[in-house]
Amino acid sequence: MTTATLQAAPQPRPLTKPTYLADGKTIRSWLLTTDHKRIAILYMISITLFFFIGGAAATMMRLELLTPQGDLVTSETYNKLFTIHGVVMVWFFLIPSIPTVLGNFLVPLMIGARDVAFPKLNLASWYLFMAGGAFAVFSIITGGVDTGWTFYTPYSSTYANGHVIAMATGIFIAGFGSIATGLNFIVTIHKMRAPGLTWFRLPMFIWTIYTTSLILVLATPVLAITLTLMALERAFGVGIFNPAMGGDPLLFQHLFWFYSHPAVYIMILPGMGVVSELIPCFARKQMFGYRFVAYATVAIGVFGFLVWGHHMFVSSQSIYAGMIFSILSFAVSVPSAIKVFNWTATLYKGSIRFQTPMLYALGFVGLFTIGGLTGLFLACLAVDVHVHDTYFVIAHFHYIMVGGMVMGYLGGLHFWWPKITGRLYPERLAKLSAVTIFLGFNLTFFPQFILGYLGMPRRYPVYAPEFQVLNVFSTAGASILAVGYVLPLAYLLWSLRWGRVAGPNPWQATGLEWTTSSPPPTDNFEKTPIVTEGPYAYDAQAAEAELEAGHA
Amino acid sequence: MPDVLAVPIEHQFDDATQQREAATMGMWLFIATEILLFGGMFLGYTAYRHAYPSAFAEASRHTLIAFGGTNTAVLLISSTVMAFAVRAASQNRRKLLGLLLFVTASLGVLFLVIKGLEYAHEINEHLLPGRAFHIDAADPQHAELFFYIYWLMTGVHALHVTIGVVLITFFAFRAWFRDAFRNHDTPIELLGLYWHFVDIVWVFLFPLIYMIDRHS
Amino acid sequence: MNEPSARTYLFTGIALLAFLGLTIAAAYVNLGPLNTGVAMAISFAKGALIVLFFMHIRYSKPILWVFVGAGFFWLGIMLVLAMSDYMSRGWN
Amino acid sequence: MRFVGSFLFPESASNLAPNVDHIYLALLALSTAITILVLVVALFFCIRYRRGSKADRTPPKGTPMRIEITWTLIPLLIFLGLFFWAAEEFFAMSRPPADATEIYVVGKQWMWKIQHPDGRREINELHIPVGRPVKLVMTSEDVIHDFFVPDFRTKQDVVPGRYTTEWFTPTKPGKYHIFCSQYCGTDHSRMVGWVYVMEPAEHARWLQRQPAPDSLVAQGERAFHSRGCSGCHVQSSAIHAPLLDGIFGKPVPLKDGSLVIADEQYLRDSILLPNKQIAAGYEPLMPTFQGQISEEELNAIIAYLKSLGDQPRQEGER
Ligand code: HEA
Ligand code: HEA
Ligand code: HEC
Ligand code: CUA
Ligand SMILES: [Cu+2]
Repeated sequence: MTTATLQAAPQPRPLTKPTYLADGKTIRSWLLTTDHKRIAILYMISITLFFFIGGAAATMMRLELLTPQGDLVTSETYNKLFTIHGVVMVWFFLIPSIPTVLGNFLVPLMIGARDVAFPKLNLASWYLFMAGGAFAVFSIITGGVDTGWTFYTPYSSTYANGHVIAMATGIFIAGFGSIATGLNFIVTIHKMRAPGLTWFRLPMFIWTIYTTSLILVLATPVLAITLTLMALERAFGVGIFNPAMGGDPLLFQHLFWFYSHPAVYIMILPGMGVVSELIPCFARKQMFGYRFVAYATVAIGVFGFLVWGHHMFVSSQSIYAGMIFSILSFAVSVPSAIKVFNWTATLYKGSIRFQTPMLYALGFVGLFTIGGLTGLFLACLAVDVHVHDTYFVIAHFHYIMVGGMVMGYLGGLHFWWPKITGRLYPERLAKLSAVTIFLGFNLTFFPQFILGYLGMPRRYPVYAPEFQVLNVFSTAGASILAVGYVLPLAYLLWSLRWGRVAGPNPWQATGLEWTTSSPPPTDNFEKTPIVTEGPYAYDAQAAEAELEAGHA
Repeated sequence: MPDVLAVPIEHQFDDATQQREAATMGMWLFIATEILLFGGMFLGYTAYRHAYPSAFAEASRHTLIAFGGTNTAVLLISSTVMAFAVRAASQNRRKLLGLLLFVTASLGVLFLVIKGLEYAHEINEHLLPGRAFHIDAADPQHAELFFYIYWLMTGVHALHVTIGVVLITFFAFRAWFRDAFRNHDTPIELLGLYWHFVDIVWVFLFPLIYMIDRHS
Repeated sequence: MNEPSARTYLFTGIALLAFLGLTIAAAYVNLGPLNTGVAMAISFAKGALIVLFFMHIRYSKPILWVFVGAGFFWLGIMLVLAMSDYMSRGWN
Repeated sequence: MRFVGSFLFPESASNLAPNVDHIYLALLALSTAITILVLVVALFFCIRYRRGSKADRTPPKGTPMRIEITWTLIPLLIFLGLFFWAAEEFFAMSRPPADATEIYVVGKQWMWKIQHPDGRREINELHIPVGRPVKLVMTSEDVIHDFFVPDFRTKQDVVPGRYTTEWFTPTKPGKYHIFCSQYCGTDHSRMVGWVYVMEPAEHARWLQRQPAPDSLVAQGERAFHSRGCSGCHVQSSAIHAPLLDGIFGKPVPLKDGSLVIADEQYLRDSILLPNKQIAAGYEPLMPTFQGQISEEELNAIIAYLKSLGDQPRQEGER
């Protein structure tokens, strides 16, 4: 690839300092590191582990659901499986995924800083995360928990089996890790930007991480106190959710969803940020409507706090509150629509290449759109009465969380892999696995929409026989999906050793992170960069001209 | 102006101002999370007080307003002292700083002692929710709910006070013996922010707990 | 950073204690449903004094004002929307 | 088309089903249109502007404000329309008609206990005649459950400590699933049952085959005496307690000056938590019956108190 297309990126100087990977080889140097890039790697390894724990639970669930009788595992085991699956996937994989891995790695690089504002706190976050994970794994190994990831009272506080308190403690501790991470990012983005890097010159990824952090900081403490209240009630038999005392079980739901609805935006905004980097780069186009997309990001973050009651339409919440939450849910969908349209419009008059990250990005846009639109079905009061707590909901959120966010994470991982490791992954294999994941995903979860409208309730190991056919499709899809997920694990590891050396900027991308070497030195930049222009200074015409001239 | 050169600057920062502003901003964000942490409990309080107004009013009359009122005064004074301590730190008056911090911490301990006496009294009166709970009220069940929330909120608040007292004492020693904050008063300022926040929480708790219906 | 003077601190402290007296006094006067409102208003005044002077927000950059506001604003969201459920449950 | 329909839709067996299906279909059409629109446009751009294609790539100037505003406003308007349509239907779903048959449902881990007004009981089965509106008054003995009948397109959580209601008019005879759709523990997925919707004649025959117990009201009246309620709540009682005739549905002035409507919840609370709300003019003398009366007996007593509500409130002994 030529360097002539690098109009935006100044030439990296030859390396004088060791890369962050070479700066200390001992285990100790990793476990006590305060380098944001190394911490990102620590997170990457941890969440991959958790993903496979959650995935193993999903695999067993899908196998159980092959037949209607519930013959592979007992109901109790199944209940523990989906609890483990939900808890691990949400708190120990998806919420930390892009923010802590790509966010930690990229935020300082993208804003031209040497590190985050509080590097020690950053490392402490990881330890909190791991301590929380240890509690969760402990409670899984010693018998599991069967409350579902939502921990509804009075079931969780009075009737449930297993180590509910240990699990809640794990989430509580990991939650404080999240809060610390969010706080760190917000301060970093406010205070550490390179000279000239004004708010509207920031890459969209930074905007999304900023908004995500805001949600982390303002919502997570509510989860912490809610789980504490639930655990106290369980431990001492008195508490404020207990109907026998005149308490209201719905108060728990209000508090839980006050956190958990905004949390779903923690689980999508960073993915949107990644896609907003990928599409302009591979279309060689300026992002369409940059400012609108930035405003939409913040709007999603703020409005996201106003809609939690849409999980409670049939919970016996007041119907008037239900109506308020319904209309606000529609309103919060508008900024998402803006984003989808702007991504599509960015393709217009581009010079589009279909490398692996771009395939993931396009997959994201399609699957997020379907997931989001089915969210509208759920926000529609009368329809939600029918589909609430059915597989329709399951399909809705897997379309967004797996089809959207996991795709976004994988896309971002492939895109910045050369920056992180200095090596390129094998392109053909990567494309193959991207396509496999896309197909497997749709086969797994599309049938669940139909199942849901037909009325199959969620959390059912034993189900009515007429639902079997669609469940078999779904399980078949899940096995394809599993293959799709194992492939990247294999070839990414392979590339660490045998991958082609990448060079500082293999995609001819703009953005400060591409101006330093790959992998970057510990201090990120030889000299603090000075920014003089906006993001995404791509030029489709120039890219074409070059192609014609016979380069690349 | 303090001697800027003496401030150790961590490698990720360019200068002392940046470092200081980052730390202050971080502390304020932390306080925002604390507001929402207490917020969850305030919501519980509001919802149930709205549902059972008379039970709450009656239960509230069982709390010891003299203790609560004294404690409010104690915390307000300690906050004022803390404000002077922060000032002393920025003027590099090491002994004064140590002294004022000790006073603040002692007031914090006084608060905890008074609170402890109050708790002891309440346990004696069977006002701790659980099996032994008993109250002479028209609606004991919801009075118990009030007392559950009371113990919960004051307990979490007392935990914050305790953490504060420990930190303040520690800092006081470091100021007095090591002169640790010469030209480097950011930690004291952050400590002050924390302490004032704990005070604010109490300022709201006090009327909500002790004075729902005192006039009848 | 320009700091408030010692006098400011002293006056703030005295004002806080005065407000405390006022809170207690007001509680023993029957204002009907207004009692809680008055108590909360005084608490907000006390909180504002502490935030503005003791916590130096009055002398700080606007961005900190925003953060302070954010905490309370989000708390407001939580209370208002959740109470919208509790208040309207009985409507028919 | 019918075949496809049966694959995509559950049976449409209540008055609510067609309305919900209509909204669903509209959403489906809209979403499909939008998805296809987005995909087609994206695909078109991807092909036309793929790298190396001969296409005009003169950069468009800036971001046209008009486009952004258009695609902000149009979805907003569509959303508003959808909201009102669905909210109106939802409102109707939460308003049972006055002449609906009231059936009590008690959920417990892991079964449904059903009490008919005529006193018959069923477990995990509900036999009802076609064409008559039914209102379920539901509560739970332990955790939250949810009474879900997909073929009727309706569900409602069943919450301990309070009553929730759900109503429908079955429109088609047949046998329909009841699912518990709020996770409630180990055998959540076995907390299922059937609704049998019968032609009126057949239903009458079914009724005859069942032993006819006392009506629910009669059961309630018995309990009212055996539990000692009648010791206080009669004119001749030594204790000054309110007469309960005609109380249901009427506003009751409370001691603290407020006014509540005596609905099922109020009656329930008056019995289980008598001191939560004290009727004006009375002393809080009533003992609590919490833990002594089962949910089903409570339902009977409430049914009895409601039946008194049919008569005008009168002075003097019955
Ligand atoms: C990342 C996660 C994520 C995201 C982003 C969302 C986004 C949305 N969600 Fe989802 N949701 C979940 C994760 C997520 N959700 C989870 C985990 C649950 C279940 C929890 C549980 O019970 O276990 C759930 C449940 C859930 C419910 C409750 C269902 C029930 O239990 O009964 C509802 C109800 O309103 C809902 C609505 C929405 C809406 C309106 C959006 C919107 O933000 C979507 C906005 C996006 C779009 C609308 C698409 C793009 C728009 C266009 C292309 C333009 C369209 C134009 C026109 C229509 C003109 N969700
Ligand atoms: C947040 C992210 C997230 C992710 C990524 C996933 C990923 C998947 N989920 Fe899950 N899911 C949730 C979040 C998520 N889910 C939540 C929150 C719930 C609700 C829980 C509740 O009700 O409380 C849920 C519930 C849920 C259900 C419903 C259970 C029920 O209600 O009865 C199902 C059923 O099909 C399902 C399936 C899957 C599948 C097939 C995947 C696949 O994408 C997973 C693919 C990955 C793999 C298949 C791993 C591949 C590796 C291997 C197979 C090797 C195994 C390794 C070893 C044994 C060492 N999920
Ligand atoms: C010891 C006497 C006593 C017994 C026994 C008793 N009650 Fe009462 N009840 C009262 C008194 C006194 C009141 C009015 C004060 C109040 O509202 O609590 C009352 C109030 C009520 C009310 C509210 C009436 C209103 O006008 O607001 C209902 C309903 C009720 N009782 C039902 C019952 C039922 C059902 C039982 C039996 C299971 C029962 N009571 C047993 C004394 C009694
Ligand atoms: Cu009962 Cu689920
Ligand atoms: Cu939601």
